[in-house]
Amino acid sequence: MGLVKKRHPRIGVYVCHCGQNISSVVNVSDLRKYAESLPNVVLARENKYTCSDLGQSTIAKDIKKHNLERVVVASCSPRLHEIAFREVLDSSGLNPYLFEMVNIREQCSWVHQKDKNKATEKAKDLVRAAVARSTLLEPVEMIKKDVTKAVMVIGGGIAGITSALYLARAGIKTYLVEKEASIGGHMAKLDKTYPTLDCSLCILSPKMVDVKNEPNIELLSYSDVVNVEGYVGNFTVRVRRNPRYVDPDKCISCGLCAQVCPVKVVDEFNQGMSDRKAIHLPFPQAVPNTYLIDKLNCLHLKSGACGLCASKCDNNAIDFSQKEEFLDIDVGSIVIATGFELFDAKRKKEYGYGRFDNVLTNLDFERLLSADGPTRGKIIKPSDGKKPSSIAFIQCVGSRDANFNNYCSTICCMTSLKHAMQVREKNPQTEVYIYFNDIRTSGKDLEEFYKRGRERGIYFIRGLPPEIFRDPTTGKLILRSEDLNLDHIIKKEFDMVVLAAGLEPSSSAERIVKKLYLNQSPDGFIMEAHPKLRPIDTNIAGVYIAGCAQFPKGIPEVVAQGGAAAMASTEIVLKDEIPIEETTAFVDEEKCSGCGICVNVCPYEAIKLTDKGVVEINEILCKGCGSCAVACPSSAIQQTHFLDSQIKAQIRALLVS
Amino acid sequence: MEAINGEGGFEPRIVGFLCNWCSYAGADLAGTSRIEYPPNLRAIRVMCSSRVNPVFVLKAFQDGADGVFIGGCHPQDCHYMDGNYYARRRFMLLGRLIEYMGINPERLRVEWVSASEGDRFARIVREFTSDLKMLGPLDLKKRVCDGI
Amino acid sequence: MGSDIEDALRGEAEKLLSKGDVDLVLGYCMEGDRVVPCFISSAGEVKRLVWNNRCKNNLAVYLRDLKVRVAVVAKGCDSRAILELLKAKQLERDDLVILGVSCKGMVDREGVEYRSCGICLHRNPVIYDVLLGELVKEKEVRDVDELESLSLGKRLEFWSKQFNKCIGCLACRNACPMCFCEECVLEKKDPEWITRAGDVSDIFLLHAIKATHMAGRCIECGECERACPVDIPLMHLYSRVCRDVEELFGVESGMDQKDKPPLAVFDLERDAMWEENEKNKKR
Amino acid sequence: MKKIRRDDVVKLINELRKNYEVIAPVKLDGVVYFKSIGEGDVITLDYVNSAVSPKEFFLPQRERILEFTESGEKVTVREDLKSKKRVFFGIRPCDVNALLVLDSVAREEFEDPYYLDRRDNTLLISLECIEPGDDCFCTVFNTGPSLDEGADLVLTDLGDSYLVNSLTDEGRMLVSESELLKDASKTDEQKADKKIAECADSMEKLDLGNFSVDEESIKERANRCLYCYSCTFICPTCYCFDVVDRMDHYSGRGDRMRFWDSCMNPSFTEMAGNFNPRDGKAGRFMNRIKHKLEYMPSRHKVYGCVGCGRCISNCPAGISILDIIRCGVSK
Repeated sequence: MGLVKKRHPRIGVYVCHCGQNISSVVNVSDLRKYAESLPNVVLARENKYTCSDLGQSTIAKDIKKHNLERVVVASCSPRLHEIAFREVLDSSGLNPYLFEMVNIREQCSWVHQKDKNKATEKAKDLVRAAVARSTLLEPVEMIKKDVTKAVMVIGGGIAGITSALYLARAGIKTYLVEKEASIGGHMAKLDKTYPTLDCSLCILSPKMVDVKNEPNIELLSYSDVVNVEGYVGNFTVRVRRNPRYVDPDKCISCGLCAQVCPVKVVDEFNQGMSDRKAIHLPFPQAVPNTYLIDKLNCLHLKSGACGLCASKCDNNAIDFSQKEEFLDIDVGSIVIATGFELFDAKRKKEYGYGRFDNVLTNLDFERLLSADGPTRGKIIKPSDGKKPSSIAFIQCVGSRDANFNNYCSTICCMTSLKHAMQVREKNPQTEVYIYFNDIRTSGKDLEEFYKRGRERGIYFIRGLPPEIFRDPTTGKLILRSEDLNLDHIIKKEFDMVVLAAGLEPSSSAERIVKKLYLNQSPDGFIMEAHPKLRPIDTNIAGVYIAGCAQFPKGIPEVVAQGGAAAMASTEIVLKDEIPIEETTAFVDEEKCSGCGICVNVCPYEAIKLTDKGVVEINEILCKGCGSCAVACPSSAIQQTHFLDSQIKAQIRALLVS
Repeated sequence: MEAINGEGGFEPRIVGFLCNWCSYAGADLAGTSRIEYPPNLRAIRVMCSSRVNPVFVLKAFQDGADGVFIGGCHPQDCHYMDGNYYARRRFMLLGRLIEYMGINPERLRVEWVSASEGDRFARIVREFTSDLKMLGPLDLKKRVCDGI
Repeated sequence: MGSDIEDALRGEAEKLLSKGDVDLVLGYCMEGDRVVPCFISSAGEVKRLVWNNRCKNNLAVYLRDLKVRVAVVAKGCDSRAILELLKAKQLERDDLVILGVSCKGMVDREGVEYRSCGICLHRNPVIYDVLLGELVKEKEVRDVDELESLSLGKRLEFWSKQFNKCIGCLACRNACPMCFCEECVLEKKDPEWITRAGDVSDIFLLHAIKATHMAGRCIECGECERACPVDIPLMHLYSRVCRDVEELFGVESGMDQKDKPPLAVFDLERDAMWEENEKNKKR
Repeated sequence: MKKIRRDDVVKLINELRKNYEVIAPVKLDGVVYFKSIGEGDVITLDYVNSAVSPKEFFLPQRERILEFTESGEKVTVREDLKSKKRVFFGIRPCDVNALLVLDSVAREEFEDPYYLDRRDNTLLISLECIEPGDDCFCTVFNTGPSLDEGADLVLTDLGDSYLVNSLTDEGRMLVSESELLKDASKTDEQKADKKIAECADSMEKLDLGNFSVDEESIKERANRCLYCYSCTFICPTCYCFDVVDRMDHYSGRGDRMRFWDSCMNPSFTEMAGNFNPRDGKAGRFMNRIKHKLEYMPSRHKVYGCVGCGRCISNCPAGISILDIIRCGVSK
C-alpha cells in the first residue's frame, strides 16, 4: 500500500485492437473495462488502430474535452510508436513525457497466442502498472540542440554513391567514406546486370564520376571509420585516411610507375585470377583515378630499396613519407551503406572451392565474363585455359542452409540465370545446368528473364548435389543429385562449376555497429527500426541504412534505399535544432554527501565533484543510463522519467494479485 | 507442454527489468517472430541494466514476486559502454546476499540478451518459469511475518 | 592493560593540544563505571583520557561532524573506518591526526569479548600518524560462519525470527561509522522503500537494503550489533557481504586507500569468470 | 495475603490462559522479552527486566487505528476498539509506574481511545524486585522495587514461592478461584518486606527536592549522542507517535496506522517547507531529557523517567540519564 497523497491526475487509457493482432488473443473489451476501473482513470477507449489518424485525433480531442493529464496507450512496442504518440500530446498542449505505452502486442498477444486468458491477465497487469507509473510521471523539458548541417555516408558502393549524390545535389555537405582505394563497390566488379544485361560499369561509372565532380561531396577513399560518438544532429566521426603514397593532385594516372614496378602480386579486383603491381590503379575506371602503393608489397616501403616508380614519375607524385591521418568530422546524420561480403565458399567444404581449379564462385565468374577481366571476357577453364563444354551452377551456397545462413540471399538465382544466359550467348555449344532449390524471380521483369533463360536451353534441376567429386583422370567434376521433379538420381560430369555464393554482412560494418550500438538482426545484418515501415531507420536516431548492409537485395532496391536514406538524413540536417530525448540524471544537492561514487560509474564523465562538496551533473554529457542513480547510496541522484518512485509504483502494481 | 503444470497449478510471478536497447528489443523480436513463451514475466523497461537498483529486486520479492529477471546487453555491447558491468557486479553480490538470508538465488536471474536474440529471450523465460515452478512460491512477506 | 599506552596517549594529546596542532582530541574516558567516547579540548583535561579493553566505540562515527582539527584514537577498526571515510571524501586528511593503537579485543561489562572482536583479523591500525604502544600479532584465519550450514529455509526462518525482534530504532545505522548519507534511503518518504508502520517483511527489506549498502564499505567493527537493543546478530549479515566482496571482487574495505569502491569499477576477465562460476553453482 | 509455589506459577498462567490472553516473560537467545503466550512458549521467572519495555503491548510499535474503504465518492470508516481481555504477568514495578505515566498522558484533555482500550482491558500482575539490575535506579523516583498501586496483583519472590498481594478487586477476583494459591503467613510477609528493603537499600537514592535540569551536563553528552532512536523506543514512558494513512488504490481499502516516532529523528517536529523549530541535534537531545525531567513534572506532576535503566544499558554512546540527574541534584 502506498501513502495517501494528493496525486490524482486524470488518466486516459486507449486499448488497441491492432486490427486483430492484439484482439485475436487479448480480450480487449475486458481489458478496457478493467482499465476504466483503475485509480485515476477517467476514460478508457478501444481503438481498431490507435496509431491511425482516427486513433490519434481521438486522443487529441479527449485531452481537450476531458482535461486528460496523462495518456496511456496499450498497443505495440513503445520502440515503434512512442514518439508518434508523444507528438499527439505535445500538439494537444500536454507535455509529451506524460505518456506511457503498454506493450501488449510484441510482448503479449504475439507470444501468448495459445493461452488467451493468461494473455489477457498479463495485459491487465501491464496496463495497471502503466497507469500506476503514469500517475507519477512528471513533465520533462526537451533539450534542443543545434544540428550540424552535414551528412556522412559510409561505404562507396552503389548504395552510398546514390545517397551521397542525392544529398549533395540537395545542397548538403556530404562526406563519402570508402575503405577501398576506389568507390564502386561490388557493382564495379560485375560484368552485366540483370535483367537488362547492360554493362555494369557503363551505368555505374558516370555516377562515380559525378561523385568526383560534385562540389558538395568530400570523398574520403582508402579511409575507414574508427570511432563514432554523439547523437542525432551532432555526431563526431573519426576517420582514418590510409596513405596511398601517391599525391592525388599530382598523379595523372599515366601508368608509367606500374610499368617499372618490379613487384607482381595477385589482383584482388580480378578475384586473384590475374596479377597487378605493387603500385597500381584498382581498375581503369577507378574514382579517384589515382594510383596507390600497396604498403605490404612495396620494396621501398618494406626495406627502403627500389624506388623505381618515384624515379620514373615526372610529376613527383610518389610520396613515400605519407602517414595515416585521422580526421574528426562533425555531421548531423549518418548513412551506413557498408554493403555485403560474399559467403566464403571454402566453408562449404563439400564443394571443393579452393581445391578444384574449375570450381568458381559467382563473383569469380563475373570477372571471367568481364571484358576488363583476366581473360578479357573469354569463358575458359582456369585449369587449362580451354573452353568448357559444360558448366553447372549450384544455387544456395551458404544461403538457406542451416549450417551457414538461414536466409535467402535474394540475388543469386537471378545472377546465375544471368551467367547461364551469358554462357549460352558466348559459347552456344556449352551445356548449362542450374541446380536449384527454388528459382525465385519476384521483381520487375525477372520472371520474364527466367522464361527467356528456359527458352535458351538452360537445364534446370531441382535438387542440390551434396558434394562435388573430381574424376582424377579426366579432371571432370562429377555432380550426383536427386532430381526432385523427376524423382530420380542423376549423375553428370562438368568441366566447370559455378557456386552461387550468398551474401553476408560486411565485416567492415562491425566497428560502426559497436560504436553506435546499432541493433543487428539474428543474421548479423543491421536491423531496421521497423521491418515494413522504417526499413531505412536504425535503432539510433539520425543513423540510416541503405543497401545490402540491411539485407541482400538487387541493384534497383539498393538504389531506392540509398535515395530514401538520403531523404531521411536530409530531414535531420535541414532543421536548425533538434529535440534530444534525454532522460538524464539530476542530483538533489541537499541529499548529496559528496562521496563521489557516482563519478566513478559515469561512463561519460558527466559528473563532477564541486568545491561545495556535492556533485554536479552535466546534462549535455549525460546520456541517461541511470547507473549513477543506483550507485548513490542515498538516491540523491535520480534519472528523469525513470524515477525510483515511478519504478517502485510499477513493481507494486505488477504484483497486485 | 506448459499447460500440464499450468492449469490450476502454481504460476510463478516474474518481474523482469529489461534494458531498452538489447533485452527489451530482444523481447520485441520474440514477438515479431511469434515465438511462444509462458506469460509469467511482466516487463519493466529501463534504459540500462545499470538503472536496476538492488532495492527494486528486493521490493519485488517483498511485493510477491517469485522471481526477478534482469536483462541487459551482452558484455562489451552495452549501449552506455559499461552499464552492464556494474549491473553484473551488483547482482552477483545481491544473489549471494539473498541466498544468505534464505532466498534461493535462482529466483534472481540476470541474463544478457541482445536485440537479435528473440528466440533466446523466449527460451530463457521458458526456462526461468519452469525453474520457478519447481521451486514453488516464494511468499516472502508471509514467511517472514510468520517467522516466529 | 596498557597503562604505558595510556601515558603515551595522554602525553601525545597534551603535546598536540598545547602546541595548537589540533583543536580536539577524540578518545575515551570513564563516566561512572562506563568507558565512553569523549572530546578533550584543552591540555589540562588530558588526564581524563583512558585506554583499556573496554574502549569499544568506533570513534570514526563522530569525525564527519567535527569541523575542526582533530586527533583521534584509532584501533584497527577505527582506522579502517577512517580510511574508508577518507576514500569517500567525508574527511580531510590534513585536519586529522590519527593516534594509532593496537587492540587486543574489547570486552563488555561482564568481561566477555565482543563477537566482532573475536573474529577480527585487523587489530592493528592500518593508517596512523603516531603509533601508541606496539603492533600486536593478528589472527590470520577467518572463523567459519555457523549460519552457512543452515538450509535456505532455516536461514529465512532464522532471519525472520531475528527481524521479528527489531523495533526499528536504527541504532545499527546511527552507530555505524560508514553510514554517512545526508538522507538515509531507509527513511526516505518518496519513494518509501521501507513502509513506515509496515510489517516484518519491511524490516527484512530494511536490513537487506542496508546490507547491500554496506558492500565495499563495512569494516566489521561490530558497532551495529553492539548498538542493537534486541541483539540481532547483524554482523553476520555484513560480514557475509564483506566476504563476498572479497571473493568476487578481490578487495577488503578499509585496508588500502588505493582500492576503488568495488561496485563502481569492474574487471572484465575476473567478473566474467565469477559470473560463470556463480551460474554453475546455481545449476 | 496469599502465596503460590514457584513451580505453580506456570500452572496459574495456564489457568488464566483459559479466559485471558496472557503476556509473560520468555527468553529468546538469552534475552528476556514479554510475549503473548502461546502453546510451547516457555515462561521464565529468572530475569531483571525485559529488553523492550511493556509499553509495546499498550502503545504498539505499529498499530492500525482505523480502516477505511473508498467506493466512488463515498468513504466508509471502521474502527474496532474491542480488545481482548488480557493479563500481563511479570511486569516490574518501574514499568507499572511507567504505565501510570502513560495513563496521565492518555487521559489528558484528549483521550487516547486505542491506548486506553488496551489498558482498561489488561490486568497487571507485577513482580517486585529483590535484586537490582546494573543500571536500575527506581529508588531515585520511588517507582520500585516495591509496588503499592497500579497493578492488580503484586508478587514477591520468597525463593521457593511468591507472596501474592491483591491491590484491586479485579486482582482478587482473578485468583479467587485458583487452588494454587494458599494463605501466606506473617513470616512470609516479613520475609518479603525484608528482601525488598535489602534490595532498596543497595540502590542509589537522590533527594530530588531541589532538582533542576543541569543544561551543561546535557550539552556535553549531546556531543556524543548518535541520535539513534533506541533510548526512546525501549523507554517505557516515551509515547511519541506518528500517524500515516495508507491506501491500496486497487481494493479501495486503506488503513490509518500509528507507529512510534522518536524525538531523536531529525524529521521530528519538522514542518511543511522543511522548517524545524527544534535546534539541531543538541536541541533534540535537550528536549528528550527536559521532557522527562522538567516538562512532564510541570504538566503531569510526575517524572517522565521511572529508573528502569534500559536506556543506560543500551546507549551505544554510553550516555546515562542517571548521571544527568545526579548533575541536576548536586548543582
